[in-house]
Amino acid sequence: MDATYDYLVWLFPAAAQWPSWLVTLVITALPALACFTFMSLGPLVYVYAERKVAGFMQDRLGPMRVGPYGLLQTVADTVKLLFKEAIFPRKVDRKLFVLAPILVNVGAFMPFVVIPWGARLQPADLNVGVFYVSAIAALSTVGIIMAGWASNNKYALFGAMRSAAQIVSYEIPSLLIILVPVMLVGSLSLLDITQAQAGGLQNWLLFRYFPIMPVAFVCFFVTGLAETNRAPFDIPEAESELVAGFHTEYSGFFFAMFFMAEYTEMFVFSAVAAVLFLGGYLAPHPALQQVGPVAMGWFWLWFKAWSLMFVMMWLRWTLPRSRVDQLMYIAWKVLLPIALVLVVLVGGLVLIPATANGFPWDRYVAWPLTLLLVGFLTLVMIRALRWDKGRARELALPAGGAAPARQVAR
Amino acid sequence: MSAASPTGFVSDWDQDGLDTDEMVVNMGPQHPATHGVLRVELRTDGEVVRAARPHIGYLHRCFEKHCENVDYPGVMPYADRMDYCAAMGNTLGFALTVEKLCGIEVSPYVQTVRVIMAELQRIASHTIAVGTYTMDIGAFTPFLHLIRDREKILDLFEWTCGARLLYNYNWVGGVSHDLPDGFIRATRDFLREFETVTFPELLDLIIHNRIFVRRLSHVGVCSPELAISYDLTGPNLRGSGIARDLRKDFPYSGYESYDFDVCVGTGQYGPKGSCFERNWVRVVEMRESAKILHQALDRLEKTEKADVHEKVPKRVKPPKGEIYFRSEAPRGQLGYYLVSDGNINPYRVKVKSPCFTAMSVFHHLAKGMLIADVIALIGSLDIVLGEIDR
Amino acid sequence: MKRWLQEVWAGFYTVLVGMRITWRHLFTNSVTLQYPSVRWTLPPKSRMRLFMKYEDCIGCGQCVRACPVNCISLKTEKRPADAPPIWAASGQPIKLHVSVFDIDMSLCCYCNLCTYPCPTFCIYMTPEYEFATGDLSQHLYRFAKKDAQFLMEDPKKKAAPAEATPETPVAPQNPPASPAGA
Amino acid sequence: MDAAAIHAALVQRFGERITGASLDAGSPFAIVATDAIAEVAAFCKVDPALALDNLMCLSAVDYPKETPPRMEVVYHLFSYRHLHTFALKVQLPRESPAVPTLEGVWGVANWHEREAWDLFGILFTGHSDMRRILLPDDWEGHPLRKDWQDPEYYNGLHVKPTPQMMERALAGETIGVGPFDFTPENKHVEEP
Repeated sequence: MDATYDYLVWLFPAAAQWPSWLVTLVITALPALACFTFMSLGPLVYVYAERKVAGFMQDRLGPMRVGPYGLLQTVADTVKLLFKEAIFPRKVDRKLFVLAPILVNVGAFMPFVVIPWGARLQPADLNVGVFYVSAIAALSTVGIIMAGWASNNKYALFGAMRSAAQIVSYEIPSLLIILVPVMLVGSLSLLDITQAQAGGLQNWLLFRYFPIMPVAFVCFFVTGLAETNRAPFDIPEAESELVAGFHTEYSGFFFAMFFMAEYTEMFVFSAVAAVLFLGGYLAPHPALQQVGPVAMGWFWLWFKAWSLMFVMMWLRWTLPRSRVDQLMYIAWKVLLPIALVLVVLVGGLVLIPATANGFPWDRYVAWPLTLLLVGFLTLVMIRALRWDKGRARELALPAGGAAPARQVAR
Repeated sequence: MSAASPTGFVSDWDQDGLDTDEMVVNMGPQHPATHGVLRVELRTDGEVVRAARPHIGYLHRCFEKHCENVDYPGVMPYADRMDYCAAMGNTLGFALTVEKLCGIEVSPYVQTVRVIMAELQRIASHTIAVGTYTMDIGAFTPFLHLIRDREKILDLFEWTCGARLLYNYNWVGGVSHDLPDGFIRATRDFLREFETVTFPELLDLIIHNRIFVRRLSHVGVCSPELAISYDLTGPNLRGSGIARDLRKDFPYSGYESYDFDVCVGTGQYGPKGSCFERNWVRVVEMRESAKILHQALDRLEKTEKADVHEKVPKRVKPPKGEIYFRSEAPRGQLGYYLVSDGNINPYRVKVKSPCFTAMSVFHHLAKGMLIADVIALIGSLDIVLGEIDR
Repeated sequence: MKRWLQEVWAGFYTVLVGMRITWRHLFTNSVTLQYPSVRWTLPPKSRMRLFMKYEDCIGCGQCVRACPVNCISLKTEKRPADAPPIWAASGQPIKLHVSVFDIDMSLCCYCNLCTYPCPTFCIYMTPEYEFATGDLSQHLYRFAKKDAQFLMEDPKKKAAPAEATPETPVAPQNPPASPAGA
Repeated sequence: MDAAAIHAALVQRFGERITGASLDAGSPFAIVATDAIAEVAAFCKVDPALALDNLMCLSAVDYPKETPPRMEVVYHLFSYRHLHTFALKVQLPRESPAVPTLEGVWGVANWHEREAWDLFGILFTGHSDMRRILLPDDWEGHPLRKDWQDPEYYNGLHVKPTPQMMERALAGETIGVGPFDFTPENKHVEEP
């Protein structure tokens, strides 16, 4: 904090005489405000990006009408939503109805406190950082249930009940998998986790103990999808079944808040995943960390988080929606066992001192594991090829024959 | 609060003291996944549906009353608007019925043109059926890919007869416009693109996708006896494993001379008759239609060009009598019971619509399902409300 | 255990297969069209709005009978005996004076059944589809004109009259549909 | 089995309750007495030789001008095992037509019979859910009968444009044919 204080004094020499409460107020309030505005403008970009990605994946162009290449489309949408009348249906529980979107937004924005954008660019370095993020993310569930109940609409009630079950049951595997990087680094604070991965790409947690950590990363990604109600798990607001799930009755500004909360939560989750597995604000090569006087830490974190969000969007426009009980099956019968196995494995590996008295233990333990897993993967690949041949017979296509170059008939 | 279930009329559906935890949900007429204007009244206990009662009639335009006040060629535009996703199928059925009653025999050239148009319409109708079905299950991209390819078929139709959705193309005794030259080459282009790019992509992207399969493979299983007793026809029946296709059993308009096989539910991912099988039959049927189209195009080049209006009578006046004729529309067997008393407008036309009977089995299969499965069931029966309500 | 592993692997593998396809579609060019700035070129036979050449109409009423939705309303009177003889472009003499010929496009079902029985090919469908209006009554097009230039001499008697085929004008101008018409 | 054989089997089984038949090529049918239809239908379905296990179409037809004026219910049956078709007809009086239901024999009859009741007014005794299926529940009358007159109003809405509306349209006046109600008097005031 002292650096910001010196900066403040350099800016306003008179600040030295200010009372202490005013100084702390200015030092903490200003960065928080800056962070909040930067984060709340984020969804504008992400919504536009999602519609463009969806458009190109479906052989169309996405928004092109408002502004050059549709750049002002989301601005227009936001302005419309802000000025549209927020309708309150008659028998709606007004207080809860208004409180719900606020609570959901609180749950979405508060994790930004612990996300490190740079060596010292972090609002607060809590030593319980990772658990703080999970706890706050669970807060938005309360908001969703409140929205479902308050809007007095059967579909909203269904949506809320589903989302409660979904988020709660995905918290458990997600927390277990968070244990894996925490065990490797030995600290809960996000800053320490990032700094433990310093020194370029090969030190990132994703590539340590090669076969285990990628699996952990994929599982964590899947739990993240479920927690932000995205892609194959967007059951709470399943358009085709529940009209619009918990935010059916919302319109105007409140709908905008739900929308913003969803995309912010998506960004928060991708940022946390980037910090835990992809080395937060660390550049792939130390040389790229500093460009002239400017530290590029924030760019790398944003870039990693954004590529994870692109994968989420990519999944959303590819996969159908799974049913509620299948979602629970995946949570309890698939992710939980894998998470437990991972925790046990990494726990064991961490106990083995890497180079205790000159004997490279982890290399001798890691290798057989890798061979075992690679063997399993090739076995499955052969089976997959047989699957491919079988299916090719259905299509009367030469097995593995790629479809000829696409020529659009028009 | 949406209106409670309507009371005040003969109600055997025992409403006595709705116990507290059950809830009546109206999947209302304007619901995103009911394929048109259908209201399903679900009595749900949490997510599980205890009883379902479909309400139809929101799109009733009294087709049968119109038929009695309009002459035979005038019935065609109304027949188009019954199953608006497969207009060619409806008019072909009615045209064949009247021709059989009047004893008109159409030239082989016109028969081949009709088969080409019917099969193109079958592919277009199945792209809508499969596309909206994947959208009901949540995948939006395959729907747009299929709609993009359906546009190519609609371009062919528009090039031939000027309209894109409701064509008034099949007349009694012939067709309204002859095929423009270059039509055969354009159709061949479309078929090549369809078979090499669209079809494999559809299979890879969604049909074999594990989430899609798990969502549908054990849902809404309809046994063959139930299917026959509730007169499910077309892909719904073949999904239950019964290989019955009118184009094979009672061939009309030259279908006996094309070789194609009847696609049947294979039960590859679960029991026969499940939602997946019905959808699977529609997907494979698209490839069969493409096969028929290839043969029909080859035959068209060989038969000499005949005037399409040659057999169209000046005034259609069928003799006194009655007839029931069935044709294989994309959604099932479309039956016309035509009673004529000799003057220019029909005395009575009764249409047996495949979707009407498909919907009648709905309340049987919907018991005990989750709400998400009810949507999957409606989608798999591939109903079009225009045809149900007539 | 084996089934569980197979299930997880199949789920994962088919997701990757699906993603591969959508990735490929990211780079295929789009098939959509930005409508107001770029328009489809419609085939000449496309059936959009009805147009009727008043000068050729002999008032026979065939189209009124053929229309399944009765959207054409026609009123004719005998031409006074002393009026100069007039002919339609395709050679039929015009004996009836058509005082009212309205086509209500809001009722029309675009089935093209009225164009076939017309003896003088005066009613046909043009590929012009942008006639949406705010008020439904604007769709009531009146084709009866007071100041119509009829053909005074018999086209058949003229030396080698050109074969009168109906040319479809690209942008047919028709009388203003406002109530002040006729 | 062609139509004649089926008819022979029915007559042999039911004797005089099969009152008539016409086995020409068009669509062969047999006329059955009203009260025997349930029995005949069950026999058609159960009998292995006939095996007519599918009710293709149940249609009602109104013949006011025939002698005697009657209403007919036609059952078109099909057999998935032998692939042959046959039709049964039941003739009913036009005043209060009633037929025993065949819902037990073929499930699809449930909806077909509801439609016949809705559009023709034929009551199917013993039907589990005899409600209107296509028309609104509070609609009076059965529209597909030949002696049907369109009602002037339905819940206060114009069912058909009134004659003077047509007159004014032909006279050249532009009438707002929009969904809103039409005010008869002409508000067009001549300038002084």
